[in-house]
Amino acid sequence: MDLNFAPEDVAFREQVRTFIAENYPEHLRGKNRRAGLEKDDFLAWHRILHKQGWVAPSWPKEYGGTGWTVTQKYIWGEECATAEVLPVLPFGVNMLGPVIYTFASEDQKKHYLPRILSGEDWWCQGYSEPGSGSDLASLRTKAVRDGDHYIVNGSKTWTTLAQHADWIFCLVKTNTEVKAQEGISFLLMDIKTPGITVRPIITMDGSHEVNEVFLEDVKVPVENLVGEENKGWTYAKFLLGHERSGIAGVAGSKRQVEKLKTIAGSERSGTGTLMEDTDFARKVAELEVDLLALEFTELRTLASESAGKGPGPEASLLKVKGTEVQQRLTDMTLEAVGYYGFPFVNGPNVEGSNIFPVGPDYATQAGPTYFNHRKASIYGGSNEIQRNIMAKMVLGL
Amino acid sequence: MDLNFAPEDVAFREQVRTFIAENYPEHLRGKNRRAGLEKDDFLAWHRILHKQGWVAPSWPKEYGGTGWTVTQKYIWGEECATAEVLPVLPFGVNMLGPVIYTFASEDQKKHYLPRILSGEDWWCQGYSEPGSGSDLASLRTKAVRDGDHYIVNGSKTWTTLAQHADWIFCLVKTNTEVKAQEGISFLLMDIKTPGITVRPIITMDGSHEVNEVFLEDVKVPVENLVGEENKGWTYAKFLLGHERSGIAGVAGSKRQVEKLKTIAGSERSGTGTLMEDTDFARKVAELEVDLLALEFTELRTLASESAGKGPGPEASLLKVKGTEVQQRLTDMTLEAVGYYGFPFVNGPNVEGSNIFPVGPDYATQAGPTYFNHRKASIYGGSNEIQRNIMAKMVLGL
Amino acid sequence: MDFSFTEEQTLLRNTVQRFVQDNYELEARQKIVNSEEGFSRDYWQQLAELGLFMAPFSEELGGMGGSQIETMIIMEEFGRGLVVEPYVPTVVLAGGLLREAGSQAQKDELLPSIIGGETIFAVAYAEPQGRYNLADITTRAEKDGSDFRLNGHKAVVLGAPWANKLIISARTSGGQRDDSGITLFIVDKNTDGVSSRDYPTIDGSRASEIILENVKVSGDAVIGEVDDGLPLLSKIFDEGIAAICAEASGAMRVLNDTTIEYCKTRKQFGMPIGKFQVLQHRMVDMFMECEQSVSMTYMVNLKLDESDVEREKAASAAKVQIGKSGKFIGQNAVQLHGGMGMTDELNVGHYFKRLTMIDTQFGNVDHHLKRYAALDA
Amino acid sequence: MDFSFTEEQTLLRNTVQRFVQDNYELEARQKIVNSEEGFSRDYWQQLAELGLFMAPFSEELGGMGGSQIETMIIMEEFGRGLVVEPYVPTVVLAGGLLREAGSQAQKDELLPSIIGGETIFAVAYAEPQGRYNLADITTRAEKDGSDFRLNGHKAVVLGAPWANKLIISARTSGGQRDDSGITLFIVDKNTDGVSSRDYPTIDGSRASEIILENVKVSGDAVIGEVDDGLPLLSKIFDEGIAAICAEASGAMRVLNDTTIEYCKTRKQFGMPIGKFQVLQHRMVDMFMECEQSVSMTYMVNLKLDESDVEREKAASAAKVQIGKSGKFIGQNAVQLHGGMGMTDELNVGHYFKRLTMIDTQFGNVDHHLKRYAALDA
Repeated sequence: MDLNFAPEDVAFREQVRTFIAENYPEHLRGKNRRAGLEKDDFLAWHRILHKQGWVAPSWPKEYGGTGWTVTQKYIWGEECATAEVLPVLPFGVNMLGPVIYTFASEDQKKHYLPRILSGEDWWCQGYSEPGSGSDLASLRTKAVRDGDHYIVNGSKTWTTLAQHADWIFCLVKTNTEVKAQEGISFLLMDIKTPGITVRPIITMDGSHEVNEVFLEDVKVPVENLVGEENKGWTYAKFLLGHERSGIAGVAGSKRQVEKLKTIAGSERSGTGTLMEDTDFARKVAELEVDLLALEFTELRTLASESAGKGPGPEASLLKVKGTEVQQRLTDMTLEAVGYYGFPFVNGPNVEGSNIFPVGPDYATQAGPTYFNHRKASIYGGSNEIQRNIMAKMVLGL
Repeated sequence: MDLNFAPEDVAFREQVRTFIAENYPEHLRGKNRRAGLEKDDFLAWHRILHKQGWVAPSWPKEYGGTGWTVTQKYIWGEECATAEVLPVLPFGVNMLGPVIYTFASEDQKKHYLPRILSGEDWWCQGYSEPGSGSDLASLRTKAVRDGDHYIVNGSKTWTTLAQHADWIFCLVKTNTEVKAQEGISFLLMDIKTPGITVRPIITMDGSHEVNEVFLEDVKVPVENLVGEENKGWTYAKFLLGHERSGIAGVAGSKRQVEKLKTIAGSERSGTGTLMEDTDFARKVAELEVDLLALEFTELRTLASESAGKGPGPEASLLKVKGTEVQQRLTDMTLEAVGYYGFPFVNGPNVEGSNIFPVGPDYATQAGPTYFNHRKASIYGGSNEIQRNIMAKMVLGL
Repeated sequence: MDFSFTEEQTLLRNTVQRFVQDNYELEARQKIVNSEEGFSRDYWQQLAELGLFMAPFSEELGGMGGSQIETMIIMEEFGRGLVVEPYVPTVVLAGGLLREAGSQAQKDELLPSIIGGETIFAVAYAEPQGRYNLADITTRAEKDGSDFRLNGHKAVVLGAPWANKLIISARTSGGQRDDSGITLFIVDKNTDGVSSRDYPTIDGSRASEIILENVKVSGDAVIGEVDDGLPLLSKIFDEGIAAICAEASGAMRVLNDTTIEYCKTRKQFGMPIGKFQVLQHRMVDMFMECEQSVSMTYMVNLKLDESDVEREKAASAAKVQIGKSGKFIGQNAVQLHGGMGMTDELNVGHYFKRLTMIDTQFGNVDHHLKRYAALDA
Repeated sequence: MDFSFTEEQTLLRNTVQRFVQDNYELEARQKIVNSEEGFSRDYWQQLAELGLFMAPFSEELGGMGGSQIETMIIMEEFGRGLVVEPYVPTVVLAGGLLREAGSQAQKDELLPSIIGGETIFAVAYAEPQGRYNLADITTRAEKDGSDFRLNGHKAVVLGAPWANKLIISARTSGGQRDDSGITLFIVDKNTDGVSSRDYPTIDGSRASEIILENVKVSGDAVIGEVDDGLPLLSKIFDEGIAAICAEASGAMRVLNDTTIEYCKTRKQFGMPIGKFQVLQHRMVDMFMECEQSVSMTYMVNLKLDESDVEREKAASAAKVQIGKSGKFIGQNAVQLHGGMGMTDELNVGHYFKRLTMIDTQFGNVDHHLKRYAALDA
């Protein structure tokens, strides 16, 4: 047992840290997804990483991956979170990519993978439907074969950033006669295909991150089918189980703890600062303790991954505890800013925007961020579902 | 809406307070059930109350009740808890009594009720069995009719204070052909009947409060059947639903809060007392707030009872919140005494016993009391069962 | 000991209930919230005509002889509808200050116009540095003949964009956090030197930063005694707490009902999600939190006229309960609604946001736990 | 970055595991606990012979070249078996103090007899007034020629009834809570003036109140420097914390396994109670608490040789985690076992009681949260 990183890993950390410092676009520093970004803002860092060959660390080297070790990937994730870079959008790189290189035809691989890497195609995910949230297999969007095409009808929801997307990958029902999981196929669609409309969903923080996507008699060429017809559920499950690393968000939360402490150090409480308030300091300490435990749990998972054991259902633990910490952080940040959490300054409501904030800069986003983060325990398999998984898969109940 | 008690209720409170002060036996003051009491200690107050006619406030006046209003009964409960009198044992007065005067024959009423009131018969409860805890209806003790007798075989467990009992009332299976609830009967047995043996169960606090009762070919006269054969489940449910008042234990918990504050005021922490420690003070305040809410929830229930609405499934709320508060109190008391919670001085381990305590007097029982109170969320319908009840009966889920 | 309502009180509740049902369905509410002004002057006038603003005042003050219980009833129903109109700042806070300590002239002039719906008040007590401490005041009021000159910055003044009159706490003597030396002034919002930056709040209401530059105020505008405003402000604050506790109780009930209803109909894995035991127990916990909050709401509203210490303890205890329960119920209502709970399209998020703000309004859980512990020591 | 164990460490674990399995089944354990002496001298000797007491010491000290990781392994397994023999006071605390600051003569005399199982130590750091503050010392040690005279009352000295030697913290200078002025003495338990009141503890161990009346101790008995015992004690304390964190992890694993097993077999309402979703999620939460505790146990044991601040933060963080998790797991293991969990007949209650005591031992959650926050500021 040893806590120290190997010298080559230390050198690697130095290398990526320098790279980020020197290459991350100045105008994006400190911004997050909800900062009213343009499409090009989202892609700027993606393109830089593509040039460097670092856009898809999780991919096999032959398809354009980095060939990094588990530890290196972990370090990369940590450094990105610490530097608060906008993460590369996961829909193409982390979700679709692995499905393509694992299950798709050679032609599809040749066509789609490079375009994902370069950022030429912006993908979005068509999984959830209004009627099927946690129960994904109960979907109702239908694709009916008609010559060289499928005719698709239905709707998808919670489609993140679909407003910028070029393509959407969808789960569709191609056989309604068999039980839920068996009649599902995995289909790729150009989002400009007639019959596809994207309707914004405004969430309670006032932001437009997600959408509903309506599919009305959409004609999709059969060559856009990935793998075999009616085998889509296998690919979907593969995708959901894939690339859980970083799911705990430890490095990001550590960064947020520092920010919270800075805020609490500036806020007054009585004759001192809020950080000097014993109640608040205690809550911060409790949070740090939980985060430290989570960090070491993640490191233990990492160690067993390095030893060749794939990430098992223990990943659910990282998701649950990780999101709980993230949510508490937004909660405590809102608490820290006091009455200045009330103002809701609309528009591209961010630090550094041209709208003059009410109260301190750091207070502007406290409320919306708190509201927005309620999704963390809902999306990606709600925390209740994660507990079901652990009960079954880990505890054998 | 008005928080003040009516003048007649104020006078009543004065009357009962004086009565308790003047009549409660000196040698029992401050003692609780686990204080190594003799049978006569348990009965001393019962006998005094019997003389006064106050032993069974919940009974109808015709059978020996007090005729008090709901508010008066509440005041009585409060005053008893505040004075920390040993409660009258509930098995005869609160459990069996109402079943007898509601369902039993005139002969049975005439025979049993006065003996309960006088304390001549000490009753214990034969409900739970080793195999059936929360699932009471799944009991397996059988009674087979044989002429003028039932022959009873089986066993009962968690039988509180059976070591002192003269009689036991039991649920037994008289018909095994029908579904669980339908073949149950309610039987009274003299505990000295051959075939009945009582085995002590020592709980983790080292005390002997509960027992297992074995029934081997026990001959019980048919006249000891209450009500109709195979209708016992009805009586059992009636009993469980009856007399929930005081279930929240508010007055007792208030008394314990005062004690806790006294302890924390004596304990040192740094340069001050533990009560001056902000963390501890905060926890005490949180507890007091929860208790205050519970008190007013109970008062609201009381008001609707006074208005003629029986105590509904909301009683489950009082049980859950009440026991949670009680458990937290024992937890914080143990925390307050620090290292002096470690010593375990066996025997009649109480304040005032002749064993010299290690550390402060008030520390002696902190550990055992904490351990013992874990039962509060298990017995009387576990808090999980109470939540099931509320989900079904109150929320309609 | 009596927890029942009088016939008049039940009538009052029915009146408010009907108003809210008829006029404050989510779509209508959002239309008001997103309008230029952010509230409805028309509704405000209707509420006045329904007699709601006179309900808590004694008959000699032109009211209906009611008390805080009437306010509690009104606020519960407002909470059920997420009503944004400024009843609390105008009727509860300003009305309460005038009732407690207004001069006869002030009462004669202002109470009828509050009751009639003509005057809207906002009360400016907070300052950027002060957090929840009412005594942490740097705004100065300097004597200028028989007048005062006010300078300072009052922060997050709820309802100020709608108000024509402000009540401002300012320091007439003493140091920054001294209890004495604080005076309350009635200031016309259009007085020279009063400027404001108005903005929406996260729960769909409006507030302002108020900047006072050499604002001239007559000595007649002082409420109560010079230098002695704090105890007064403190009492009215507790009445404000009692009012928003009632509002929160109403909001929690709706959230719980909505969530139960949703879980009964929403199906996943072939059955209503309300059949899953974990969600059932969650809703039971939400139910218990709500009941405890209602109890505490009754408690505080019944104890407002007790001694200062008893009143303050009651207010802090209730605020702690409401803060915790509101957060628990709000967060879980969103969670149980899943993705739908995150959208602006259902009412869930709106109730959650209002409950979130109530947790902070008049001081949060930590503040009131500390206050309670200090009073209790 | 490496979380794997060496082959030797795995062998060590197997050895301890086998000993515990063969000798420490609940009935056997209770027989030991309820015996006159309350522990087994025979087992103690066996443990010595298995080499457990030499495991954490370097080769030059007569050990096997191990470190705190070896102690961690041993304590995890002891935790699984609820072993009561005084490994922590003797090997971890006393052994650690000698290793860190013992004179050559002390090391030569005492370490072999610790390793061989002949000498049992107890460390008397607590006093009735001091709570968890190691510096809150009123026991005085006054210079008397080259000797010292000790007077005072040391409280709740764990394992003292079994010890032949004590290590005592006493004040040689300074005021009651001063950091400097504390000196550590090795005292033979049968020295004139040492008296003790022995008693069982709630978790089945033994402890004593130690009264010192004019106890004469030679200057050679001082560990480290006069007046400078606190930093030393503080470091060894953190090692003690690391050790009982491992013990707690072992105990939690057993409690979780036992509970899961029980819920799979115990039937109510026609099915195993482990099928009820609420209980499933409870056990998942218990599982997560246990995993987090194991992680923190690794963390603290790996950080014991870092700077004082880092070590102290690590120890406090781990102790907070173990305290909370132990309480959660212990309480819920009892709850899920229902009535059976309340009895002394199953192992559940015994683990719960040990975890309860661990929460307090070396300072409780509140104490360590405060210490962490102070170090972190």
